[in-house]
Amino acid sequence: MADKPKRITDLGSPDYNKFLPPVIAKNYGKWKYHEYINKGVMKHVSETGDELYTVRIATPRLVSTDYIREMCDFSEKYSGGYLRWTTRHNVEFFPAKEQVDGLVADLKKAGHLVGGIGYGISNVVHTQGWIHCHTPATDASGVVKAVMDELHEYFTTKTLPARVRIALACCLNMCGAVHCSDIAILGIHRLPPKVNEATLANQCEIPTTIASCPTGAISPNPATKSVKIKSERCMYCGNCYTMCPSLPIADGTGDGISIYVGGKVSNARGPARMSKLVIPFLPNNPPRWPETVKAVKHLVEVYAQNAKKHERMGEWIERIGWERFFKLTGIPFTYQHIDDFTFARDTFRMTPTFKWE
Amino acid sequence: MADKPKRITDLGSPDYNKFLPPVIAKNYGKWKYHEYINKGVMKHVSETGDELYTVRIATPRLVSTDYIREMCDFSEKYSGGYLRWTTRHNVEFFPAKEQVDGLVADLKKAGHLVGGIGYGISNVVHTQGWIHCHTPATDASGVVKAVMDELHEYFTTKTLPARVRIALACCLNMCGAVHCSDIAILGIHRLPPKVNEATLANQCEIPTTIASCPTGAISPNPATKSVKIKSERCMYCGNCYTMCPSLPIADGTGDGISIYVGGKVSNARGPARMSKLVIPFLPNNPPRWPETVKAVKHLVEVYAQNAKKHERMGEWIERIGWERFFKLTGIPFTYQHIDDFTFARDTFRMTPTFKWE
Amino acid sequence: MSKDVKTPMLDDLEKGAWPSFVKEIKKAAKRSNTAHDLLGILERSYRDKVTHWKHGGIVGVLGYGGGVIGRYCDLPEEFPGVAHFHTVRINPPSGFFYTSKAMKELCDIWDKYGSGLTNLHGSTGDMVWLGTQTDKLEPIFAEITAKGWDLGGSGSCLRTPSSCVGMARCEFSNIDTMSICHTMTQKFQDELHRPAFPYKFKIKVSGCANDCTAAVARADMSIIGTWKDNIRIDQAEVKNLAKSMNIQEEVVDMCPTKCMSFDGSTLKINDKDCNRCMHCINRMPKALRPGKEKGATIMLGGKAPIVTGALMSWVLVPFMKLEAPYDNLEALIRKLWEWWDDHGKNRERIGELVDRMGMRSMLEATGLPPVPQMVKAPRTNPYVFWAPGEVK
Amino acid sequence: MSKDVKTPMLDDLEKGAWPSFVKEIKKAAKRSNTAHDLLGILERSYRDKVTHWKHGGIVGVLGYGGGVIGRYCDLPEEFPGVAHFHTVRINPPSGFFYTSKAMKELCDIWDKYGSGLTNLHGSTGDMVWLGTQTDKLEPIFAEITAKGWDLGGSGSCLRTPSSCVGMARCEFSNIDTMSICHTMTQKFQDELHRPAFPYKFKIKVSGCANDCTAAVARADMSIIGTWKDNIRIDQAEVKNLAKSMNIQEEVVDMCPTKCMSFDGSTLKINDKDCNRCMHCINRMPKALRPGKEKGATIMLGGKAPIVTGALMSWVLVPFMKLEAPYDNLEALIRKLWEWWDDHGKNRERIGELVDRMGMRSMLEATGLPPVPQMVKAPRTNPYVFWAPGEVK
Ligand code: SRM
Ligand code: SRM
Ligand code: SRM
Ligand code: SRM
Ligand code: SF4
Ligand code: SF4
Ligand code: SF4
Ligand code: SF4
Ligand code: SF4
Ligand code: SF4
Ligand code: SF4
Ligand code: SF4
Repeated sequence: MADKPKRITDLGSPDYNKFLPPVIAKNYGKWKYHEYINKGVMKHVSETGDELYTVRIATPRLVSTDYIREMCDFSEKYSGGYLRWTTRHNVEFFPAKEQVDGLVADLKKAGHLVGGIGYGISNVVHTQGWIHCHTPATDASGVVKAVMDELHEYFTTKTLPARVRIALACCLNMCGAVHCSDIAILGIHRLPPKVNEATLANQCEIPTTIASCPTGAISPNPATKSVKIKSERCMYCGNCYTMCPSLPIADGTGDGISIYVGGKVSNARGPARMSKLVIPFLPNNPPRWPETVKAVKHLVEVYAQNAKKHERMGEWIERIGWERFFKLTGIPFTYQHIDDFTFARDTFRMTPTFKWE
Repeated sequence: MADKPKRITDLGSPDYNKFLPPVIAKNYGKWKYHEYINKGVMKHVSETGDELYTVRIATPRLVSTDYIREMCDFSEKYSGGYLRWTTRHNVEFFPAKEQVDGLVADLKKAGHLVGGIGYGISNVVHTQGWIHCHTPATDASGVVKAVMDELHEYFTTKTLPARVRIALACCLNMCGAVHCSDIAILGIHRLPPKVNEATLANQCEIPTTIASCPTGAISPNPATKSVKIKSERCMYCGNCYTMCPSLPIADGTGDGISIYVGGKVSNARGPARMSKLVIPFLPNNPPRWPETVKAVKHLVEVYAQNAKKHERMGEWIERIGWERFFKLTGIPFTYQHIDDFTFARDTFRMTPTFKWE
Repeated sequence: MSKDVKTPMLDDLEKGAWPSFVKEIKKAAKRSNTAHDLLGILERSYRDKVTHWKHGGIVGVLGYGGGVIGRYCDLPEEFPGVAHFHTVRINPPSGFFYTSKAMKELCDIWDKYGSGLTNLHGSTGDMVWLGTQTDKLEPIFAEITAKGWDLGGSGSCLRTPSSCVGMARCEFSNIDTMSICHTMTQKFQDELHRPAFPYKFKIKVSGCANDCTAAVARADMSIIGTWKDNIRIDQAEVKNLAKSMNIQEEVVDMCPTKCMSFDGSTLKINDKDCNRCMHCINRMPKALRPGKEKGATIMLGGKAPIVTGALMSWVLVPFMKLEAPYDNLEALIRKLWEWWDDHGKNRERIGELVDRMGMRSMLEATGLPPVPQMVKAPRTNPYVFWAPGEVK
Repeated sequence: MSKDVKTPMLDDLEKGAWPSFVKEIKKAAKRSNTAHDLLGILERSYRDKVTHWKHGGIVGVLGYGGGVIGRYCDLPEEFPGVAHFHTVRINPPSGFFYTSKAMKELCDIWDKYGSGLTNLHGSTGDMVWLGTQTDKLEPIFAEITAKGWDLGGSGSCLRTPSSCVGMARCEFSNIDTMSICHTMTQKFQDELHRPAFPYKFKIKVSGCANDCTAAVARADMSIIGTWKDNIRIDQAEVKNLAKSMNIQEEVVDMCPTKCMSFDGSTLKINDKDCNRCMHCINRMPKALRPGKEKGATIMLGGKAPIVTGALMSWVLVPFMKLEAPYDNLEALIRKLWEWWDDHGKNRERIGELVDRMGMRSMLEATGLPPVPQMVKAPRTNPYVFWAPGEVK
């Protein structure tokens, strides 16, 4: 034991200072303003007069080391060997002014999408789906790819009245900021978990399992040393399955996608707010989820046609009213839209002032 | 039995048509517009060209038959024997144009307050208090009298940026629209009920008593065939006392008044909204409740100085922000102001945008 | 009459400009022992800072389950005049119009059997006769019914409905509030007098969104008049008003939907965007009037805070034509009661039941379609329920 | 390498303009059996419309309780390459800046021990290495630590903190977001690696109210830069910008507090009324800059909906000066954790605990005063609690 090399632990994150391009290190905290050159290029100007160019491209988030090496090569050629990832999974390079055009051209030649800056659609924040997780109700990367194949021009060239942030989560755990997105694509189950009575006693702690249910749908089943689920109480949240593998909830027919809109995170003009349900269910239809792609595109287009400049999707809807939103989009209003969970009462319209449509 | 005269039942309300002054019966549904002559007189004009004058006076709501007879006499002299009560306990007469001045003069001479129309303070909606109810935490009529002795000029002559509706309820049952008033005066208890173990088993059904508690503070006490109250859970709502007389909650020291502001009922400009707590406690100090009178007057005056025209108290506060309201009024912000009941989360400020004060 | 009591604190409340309830009690006390002892016991409350009324018992008139609130004091020896101090609720005429003749008749009855003190009106809208004894109840009932009056509601029943003055005196009214109030009162006499609901149920009717009867705040069923077509504008009157008021600031800028514009002479309204809040009409009654296609928004659930927190009524039916005899409204109310009866717990108001069970159950039972007007916004949480047939 | 599988559905996702994750998997599959079988099992999921991953088991490295998510497939015979398919979370540098040298070193390690597939980055901000086996974990750990890297968080612990780019590239930043993020990560190494909390705890740092790291939506502790003094205005630049944009419409009219005015040449701000929403500065970065008295608003409670519904963080400390080494921030966080530890149930986020127990308990424990900035508005319900000493 004494001979073993000391195990290094608790290093934490490496010091970011050693990864900063020199112009950034020098002008750290001194930036004065920025200008958008186009949807893929922006310039920051420092109090010192120094300029910083940023070129941004989209990534599929799920990348191979080959991809990373390719990015590294670009950075070495055009960006002093420095590169950065954004909080929405895009890659950024920092070319000198005279390198910008060359870099952009090279990136495009290699098939990359330069863009994502300013008013449009940036990369989609998303999750694991069928790639790695045990609780998804839909895939993540595949749906995102299908949607963005249709909308990619809003990344590269087309603009919108304001930013439209799209996010996807493959189950109600909502990894990512899905609940505060302009358009949220959310995987949902619609059938209660099945109880695997054979394995439950072994795999799960019954009291914890019962406690995990927000609606109290689970009760003990002493006869089988297992549990019972009152299906009319179940809201398919999957929390019991997280706690107990013997309660699988995934189901080819029951599972699919729901769409929420109007959330945002920034506080510009008005506070951050949550996304609201607009399409309760669309089927899982791999590999291209055409119903979902169509729905998202339609939402973006109706927004683009109707919103005022600088108005995020939620701000636009609040200005025109949800009754008008349903009319304009042609989406039917159903029982599912009406909240019936714990805090539902706050969503009831306690005033006779509204629009007819 | 057969000889007994038939008992008349289920008459319901008498037909209002027989109580309508002729000009009203004739112009029913044909009114075109109204004009305020002054704070106690208004005129309605009909499509037929007919005019209707209304003269309004304040009442103490709790009145003797002598008072009613006096009103009847006025109505016979000036209003064709017709009179009306408003939804806020004021009396209205309908004199012909040439009778208006005489009526007003006569009313004033008899000591009545002519007013209550337009922007100011109308009568106070209130409840029974120590006059008739078994659950009050304060008196009703006495507090109202003390407050309005101080503010009566806002009824008769002085105007305000908009209507200020004051209401009082003597306990959390809130008889009246207290929870949606510009200024709500609310009687509160601050000590848990005492358990009268001697009488409880006889007077109360234990399961119903336990179920009546919104916070689950009550549990059975089998030893005494009575109940126990977890005082740290009790919010002094008094609901258990409503169900069970052996749980008296009134207490000379614990009881007093709290003040809520910013509610309204009309939907003009913005939806109806609830009043919010601003002064958690003021002592019961009969007969004139000076602390309460001072507080209400102060609130009205700060509002009068700061609000814009047509801006109700709640609209004004929402425009300037609650942080500014507490600063302007000098009222300290305490733990009590922060909601900690079931729907509290909706009141938390989920944005970093606010004013420093 | 019981021994003379000193009431220094109450006496103080005879002073001041505002009308004094103490003066009123003293007037009645000249004739009524009950009123006299009320003074005494009230002064005692002022000293002790607690009420001296005990939990009421069940008292009433034959065949009725409500209309009387039993009340007893806890110092009957000292104040025998208020040993019993029951209140009687009399159903007022819709709109609170009276003739002096009718009023005086009522006063005669009350002076004969009670304290001579009343609330005009109680918060629900009843004439509240304060202070009588159990044995006087049947005589009172016989005399008032003989004069065409009846008791109002109390207990777990339909409470006395009430309305704003509406078409009788208000140019804004989009519905005949008094007629609706009266008609519902008459249709539901059984439900009003014989408590058989899970809890109380209140109906209030206002002719427009100004809601002068505070229906949204304090009625389980709030009926609010509105219109479907365009606000009627008299442009000549607009020009006229422009001389005496700042139309841009006071009206156009304050419109919540920003659907108005004013160029200094003509006022334009984009009625499709108007939410009929009433502000502009309130400010310019001579120039603006509600449209002509009139009806009501039917709202459900308003109530005080006990026990889960106050509710204001919310939209149930965005627009309903309301024409006598209002059978459509009656049918809807009956369906709601049936659903509430089936599911409501004891002391659970209908709004709380919706809150507990979700809107869907109630909508399915009443056959009303879900519409966006029912909610401020769709749900944010993903806990969406699917009925068995819906998943395929 | 397992038998060759057909992946017609996935192949379809190689087409189209948007970068294709299938192409990425295929690149990795050329070298890695794990990546290859991932294609197979994913195609199977596309056919079956369900996941083929089972509940994870607890795997990890010595002395750490987190940083690795165990994962096993339910078809190990068919797809042995993904029988084990654990992910390793690597703590990234604050701000996500890298050098190509460092990145390539990491790629070398990953190619040696794993699938060669990663998420850059995971939603929390870790580098997520997708797909390795239990026996590779210690070697991976040894190699990354040798190069100066460490694991990120998973389980009931502090999760890997993250921040926006802040002062490194953004003129709006009021705090040194990257430094704060890095310093907290370093201070709380034990809490990050050894799960001992009731549940997960996330910290995110944004330099201004634009919140480019979505802190308010997805961090238990959200640190948002702001300023106390006045917005700095360059009036010459305002005049300049007036030529290319409609300042009145795009800025003044959209200010939520209506505290701006523009007369066509000079822009005025009533800074007392400004709530620092950033809109005007966003629109006119050349002309407007945040003030100079900088610090942060500390907010608490953000999280996803499981199980009582999503929360966004709310104001805990309206303004805190934040200067290295941020001991004030550290002390506050430690006090919050202590209170959470004392009262939190298993799997109860700190925001949910506040929601359950009320703000008071937390404020008393941390010594923070109640201030109006914590709430949108004071309570409407009358269910007010009084501590024993307060009633006298
Ligand atoms: C007589 C009465 C109806 C009745 O059936 O008895 C009535 C009558 C009128 N109301 Fe009202 N309101 C009456 C109670 C109410 C109430 C209910 C209450 O106070 O409990 C409200 C809701 C209060 C609230 O929002 O909290 C109410 C909110 C309004 C409004 C909206 C005010 C606002 O801007 O928020 C208007 C319009 C206006 O003032 O411009 C209005 C306007 C009017 C008009 C001008 C309507 C008309 O054209 O005739 C009437 C004369 C107003 C006046 O007195 O200044 N009336 N009005 C009630 C008189 C009560 C009293 O004695 O003071
Ligand atoms: C007399 C009156 C107050 C007044 O001075 O005007 C009154 C008096 C009582 N109310 Fe009320 N309520 C009166 C109008 C109201 C209103 C206002 C309204 O109807 O517009 C409300 C608020 C609206 C609502 O219904 O929610 C109201 C909400 C309550 C509540 C709380 C109900 C809730 O669900 O939150 C209770 C408690 C209860 O029912 O146990 C209550 C209970 C009571 C009781 C019966 C006391 C009790 O705990 O059993 C009071 C009898 C007092 C007495 O001995 O005279 N009273 N009560 C009002 C009825 C007079 C009338 O018929 O005209
Ligand atoms: C990998 C990642 C998704 C991704 O593709 O990026 C992820 C994956 C999982 N998350 Fe997450 N979460 C990830 C970021 C998030 C975020 C976003 C964030 O941190 O900014 C959230 C929302 C914010 C929050 O924390 O509330 C999030 C909210 C959840 C929840 C719901 C927690 C709640 O209180 O509502 C769960 C459920 C749980 O903890 O049991 C969960 C649980 C899980 C589990 C562990 C599944 C489970 O039920 O045990 C997933 C493992 C999947 C796998 O096998 O790879 N994950 N999870 C993200 C972490 C990568 C990283 O370290 O960078
Ligand atoms: C690079 C990045 C920060 C980072 O640390 O990685 C960033 C960078 C900038 N953001 Fe951001 N934002 C970044 C994520 C975000 C996010 C978080 C997210 O999307 O998950 C938000 C909140 C989104 C939301 O509200 O839902 C965000 C909301 C903003 C806003 C407010 C937009 C609004 O009006 O609502 C601004 C200001 C603006 O656009 O005028 C802004 C402005 C900016 C500026 C202009 C700041 C500056 O002066 O440098 C930067 C360039 C903007 C651009 O890309 O158009 N940034 N920005 C992130 C780029 C993500 C990407 O690849 O697309
Ligand atoms: S959202 Fe759900 S299914 Fe998707 S990665 Fe997170 S926990 Fe897994
Ligand atoms: S899925 Fe959710 S609601 Fe349904 S039984 Fe499981 S924990 Fe309960
Ligand atoms: S508010 Fe309370 S105390 Fe006052 S009358 Fe109503 S029930 Fe009685
Ligand atoms: S007063 Fe209210 S909270 Fe207190 S024990 Fe009684 S019912 Fe419960
Ligand atoms: S509610 Fe409307 S219709 Fe009724 S009195 Fe008030 S203003 Fe007139
Ligand atoms: S009624 Fe209200 S919303 Fe409609 S135009 Fe008038 S002010 Fe605007
Ligand atoms: S949050 Fe503010 S400081 Fe940080 S990158 Fe975004 S705009 Fe800049
Ligand atoms: S930061 Fe926002 S609130 Fe402040 S002046 Fe600018 S736009 Fe107005």
